[in-house]
Amino acid sequence: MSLLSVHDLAVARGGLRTVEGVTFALEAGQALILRGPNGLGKTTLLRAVAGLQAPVAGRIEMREDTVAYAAHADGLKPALTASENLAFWAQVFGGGGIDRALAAMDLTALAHRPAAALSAGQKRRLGLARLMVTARPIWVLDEPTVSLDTASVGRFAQMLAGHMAQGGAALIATHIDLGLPQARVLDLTPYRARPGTRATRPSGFNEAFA
Amino acid sequence: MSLLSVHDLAVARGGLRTVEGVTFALEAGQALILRGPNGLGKTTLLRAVAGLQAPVAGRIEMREDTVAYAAHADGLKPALTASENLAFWAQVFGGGGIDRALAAMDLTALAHRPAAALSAGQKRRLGLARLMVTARPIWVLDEPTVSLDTASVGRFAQMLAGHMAQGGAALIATHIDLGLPQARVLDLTPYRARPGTRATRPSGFNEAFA
Amino acid sequence: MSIWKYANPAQFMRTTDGLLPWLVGAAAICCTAGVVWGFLTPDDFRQGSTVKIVFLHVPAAMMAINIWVMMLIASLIWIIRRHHVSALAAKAAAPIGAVMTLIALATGAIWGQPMWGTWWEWDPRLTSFLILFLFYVGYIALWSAVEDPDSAADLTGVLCLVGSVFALLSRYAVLFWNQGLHQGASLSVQSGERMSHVYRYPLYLAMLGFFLLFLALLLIRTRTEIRRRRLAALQAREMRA
Amino acid sequence: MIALLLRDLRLATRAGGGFGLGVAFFLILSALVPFGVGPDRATLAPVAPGILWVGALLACLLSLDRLFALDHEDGSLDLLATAPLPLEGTVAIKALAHWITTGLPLVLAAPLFGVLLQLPGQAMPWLVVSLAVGTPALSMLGAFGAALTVGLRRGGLLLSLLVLPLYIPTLIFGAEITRRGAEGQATATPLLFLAGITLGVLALIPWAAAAALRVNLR
Amino acid sequence: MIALLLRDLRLATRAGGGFGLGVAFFLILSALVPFGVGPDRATLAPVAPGILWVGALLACLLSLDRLFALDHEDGSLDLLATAPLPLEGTVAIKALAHWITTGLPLVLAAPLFGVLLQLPGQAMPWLVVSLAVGTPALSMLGAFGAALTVGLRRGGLLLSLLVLPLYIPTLIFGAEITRRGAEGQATATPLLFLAGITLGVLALIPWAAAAALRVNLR
Amino acid sequence: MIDLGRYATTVLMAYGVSIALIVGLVWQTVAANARARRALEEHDRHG
Ligand code: HEM
Ligand SMILES: Nc1ncnc2c1ncn2[C@@H]1O[C@H](COP(=O)(O)OP(=O)(O)OP(=O)(O)O)[C@@H](O)[C@H]1O
Ligand SMILES: Nc1ncnc2c1ncn2[C@@H]1O[C@H](COP(=O)(O)OP(=O)(O)OP(=O)(O)O)[C@@H](O)[C@H]1O
Ligand SMILES: [Mg+2]
Ligand SMILES: [Mg+2]
Repeated sequence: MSLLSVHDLAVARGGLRTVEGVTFALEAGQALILRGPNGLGKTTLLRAVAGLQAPVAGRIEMREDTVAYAAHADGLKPALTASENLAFWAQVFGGGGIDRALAAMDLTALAHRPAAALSAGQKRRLGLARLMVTARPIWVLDEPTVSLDTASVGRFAQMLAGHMAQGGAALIATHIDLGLPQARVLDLTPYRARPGTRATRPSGFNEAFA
Repeated sequence: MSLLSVHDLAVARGGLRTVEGVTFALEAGQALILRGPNGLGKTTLLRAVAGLQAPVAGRIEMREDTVAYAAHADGLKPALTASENLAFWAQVFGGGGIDRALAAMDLTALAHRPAAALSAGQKRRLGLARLMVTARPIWVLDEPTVSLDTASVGRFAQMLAGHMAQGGAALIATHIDLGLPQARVLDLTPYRARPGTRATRPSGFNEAFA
Repeated sequence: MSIWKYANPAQFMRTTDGLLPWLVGAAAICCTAGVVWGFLTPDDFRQGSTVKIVFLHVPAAMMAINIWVMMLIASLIWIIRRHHVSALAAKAAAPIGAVMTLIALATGAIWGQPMWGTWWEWDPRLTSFLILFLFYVGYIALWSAVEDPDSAADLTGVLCLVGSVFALLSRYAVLFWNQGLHQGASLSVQSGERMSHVYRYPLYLAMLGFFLLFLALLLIRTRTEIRRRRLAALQAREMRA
Repeated sequence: MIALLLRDLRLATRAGGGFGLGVAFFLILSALVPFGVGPDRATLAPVAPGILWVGALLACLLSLDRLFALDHEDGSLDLLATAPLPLEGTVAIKALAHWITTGLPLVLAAPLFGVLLQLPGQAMPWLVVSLAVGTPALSMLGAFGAALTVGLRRGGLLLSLLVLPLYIPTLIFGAEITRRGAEGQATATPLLFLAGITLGVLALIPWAAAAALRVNLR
Repeated sequence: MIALLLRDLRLATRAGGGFGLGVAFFLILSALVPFGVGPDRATLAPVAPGILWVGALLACLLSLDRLFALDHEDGSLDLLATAPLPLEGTVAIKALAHWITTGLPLVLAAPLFGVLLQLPGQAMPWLVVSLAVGTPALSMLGAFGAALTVGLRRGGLLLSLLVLPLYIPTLIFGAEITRRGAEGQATATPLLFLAGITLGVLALIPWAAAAALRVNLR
Repeated sequence: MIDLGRYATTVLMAYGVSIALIVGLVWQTVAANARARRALEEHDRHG
């Protein structure tokens, strides 16, 4: 069975469907890159997969507690040091091994720096390192390489490759090239929801009255 | 005289100098791209040029009120619509012409949407459109194309070209390719501050005691 | 035919279209008649002409409580059955309830001036109404503060549930805290003995009038909300298209 | 769960974290009221139990403000919601952390403020007991309010508006205990009621708060 | 400048913006105090002027919290600092907007709360006058406190702690005016002092607040 | 005109305030309803 399979999914934001009819499956060791212009609905789709919002139609099939989500915001506490931040998420998710995660994103030297005193790219690296301590097989990433320099993008690609080699999978929305030759690409543009088509369930409160 | 000239500049963040000895000049119609690994001090340098923090050493020469700064945060009010947000900044800077700015970043259709209901890339586009209504010659941009799709990056490059054609200039920190062949590139890596070297003025409170 | 049919917005609009004129007429007649009749009743030997206030005060006070109960029921229907009209009805009812509470408070306060010699007394009955008013205001404020209508409906629903429990709790707490000056219920069980017929029938009429007024306003406000939602949905669709 | 509690406590003790600020606010309020009301013992003493309880309540309320808002802004709340903790547990833990950083210091420092407001000595133990029993309910109800308003910027005042009416029963019984204590009357009945309210709140409100949080995360 | 004022007022009236919430808080406070203090007229009336002024002060304070914080978080403050407005003007305008959205409604609604707290009728005009004269100083001092704490997350309580001592003179004179009004005494002297304080604050504090903002933006 | 005795102001004030509040509520309700209906019709005509 695949780790994650999505059937005929439609998601809504602000009461309107953004994309619909999306179907794909993700096996262990695979990565799928979602592309599409700004405002198409990539973030919305990823939030639905992560379980943060309910889909309007279709099914998302996976085992429980298998998804680690990384969004635009990194979930870092500015007052805690990099390693304290990481250790907290390791404990919550029961992952452990923060040293390996720090090393993977080249943060060892910054481990005792408060997160507030990190630069934009360093913060992002810490946010990505968090994925390693979740011990979850499916990574759902929303524009993960924002603010990263070339070396860090490479390190991230390496980390991702390692994750997939261990039977993990990744679903990534991005606008730029990640340097992941093995990843499939799914362009969401053709799935843009057409207004007017009536769904079985209203996609939002106001839609129930249209 | 050049629009902006920077001589032997050193800037500090968190009490430690980040880059030092930076010298460059920016003439009307030019763009300068700053590059360098994460945490080198690009953001710090840009903030100093924008007048938000004082340099530790060196001089920044330009006429007053000539800089428009666009940072990681876009300065948008979620409760106001896109056009209200823009109109506010136009009034504050006395720029005017918000319709042109909206059109330039393809936001006309979204003009009456509250900023809270824009996607990451749409917000960014609005933040960039703000530059056009400032009527300032020097644009200081910190990773402007984050979250933008390819079409929007192209639109941004076009807007920048228009700005420079009108005698403007731009100073841009970025990690990715902006598609601006005419821009000069300055790699800041060689200017990384060396801890030992003693400056004439301490770079931070604690440093005064070192 | 099930009652849930009327929760369908289109069906609701159609049904109320026919019903509304009758309801408005009946409400206008009963309200006016009740209040005017009340105004023309003879003076009470103890309270003088102030007794006329009762024909506004009591119906308003009664509706203030009943409207909250109705909101609670509507919220429950929304939370359990997800009927959108039900959530909008709860939203539409809140300002009416708040105004009714305000009328009960204002007439009470004005009445208190000659009867108790003070505008305001921390009597349990009065205090409970003040608390009820606070709940109404909080509920309305939350509706208007939350932008996403789905979230707003859910959050106000939860607030209404928790608020109801605490409104009841406050009532007992307040009774414990202070024994009051306010009269007890006179229309309850052995009503005949406590209030003469001269006052009773106009009071009944005024109560019916206030109830019909509430129903009419509720329907109109719900229809307003439905139209607003429809417009918002259509505009949003166009914007996205 | 423990990790979350420890993190919140650690955050509270870091710069600007707010540990002890509740007490400081309480102190300032107790100091301000005499300025407003006048320093006479005769006017102050009768209102002292009430003012102290209202002060405790406001100190709680002010610090609640950003209970979930900070976690929401920096994305932690999204991550916590996808973590293998039940959201009800998260809410309860965060309310507990709030109580430890705000309610508990208040309970311990209350006699001091009682002295500032000329509260009779025999009422002191009752003030402490009533606060100890009542403040957990305040924290939990506040967590509910914070969960309702988490998505809103500038939710602070709306939060107050929603939460204060919920605080009324606790306030009434708490102040009543102290007042009866000051006058040497029996305090068992209001204490029982107060304990009942606190237990009920602790048992039921986490569900309501978690539901509100889920809605706001959507 | 006008643009900034209009924007702030517009933001306040938008969803969750907080217009009128100051009044709501004031209402709730006036309603809570009797629950704590007890319902008797004899205990309430003497403390009413003080409580009302403390309440107005707290309502101001609570809504100040995020005066600059929101603009700081979303980057607007950086942009305003580089805009062709003097930062002093920005501070003054933001304080003015705060007063219009919070202080002014408070002044207008104060008699209502006076009734709740059993304030004698003859004191009402003095309550209104004293609030009208005093609240601008509260807004401006609050803006100073907000400027000092703008960089800090969870600055709310620290802000209270910093600002409350600054509020004391205003509070003393304001409450004194109302109390004298209630007792039918002459109110000219405290009114003069209060007006003096307000004028001084309005004239000088913008500079201090702008300096604090500049430091925090660095 | 009926005689209200010494409580005239009280009674009239009570009636005045209540009727003002009710009229205000009714007016707001009707106005908002008309506005919503017009906006929707406007939209149907142009959109
Ligand atoms: C200011 C706030 C007041 C509130 C919120 C209030 C509330 C109520 C309520 C809820 C009722 C309905 C009782 C029932 O039938 O179960 C009622 C009835 C009544 N109230 Fe008030 N009241 C207030 C002030 C006053 C004052 C000052 C007076 C006059 C002294 C007064 C006189 C009455 C009378 C005569 C009735 C009819 C009682 C009855 O049914 O026998 N109320 N009030
Ligand atoms: N609160 C909201 N109300 C209404 N519409 C919204 C809201 N939030 C987002 N949208 C709209 O929903 C659509 C999908 O947004 P989403 O954030 O999923 O896009 P995206 O594909 O992630 O875009 P980007 O590449 O810019 O991040 C956008 O058109 C956006 O304008
Ligand atoms: N508050 C602070 N205290 C101490 N050091 C800090 C603080 N903020 C940033 N730094 C450090 O200052 C250096 C420069 O940061 P800056 O944000 O200018 O980098 P940058 O070049 O913009 O990086 P990026 O490409 O990641 O955005 C970094 O090494 C960072 O860790
Ligand atoms: Mg996105
Ligand atoms: Mg940077």
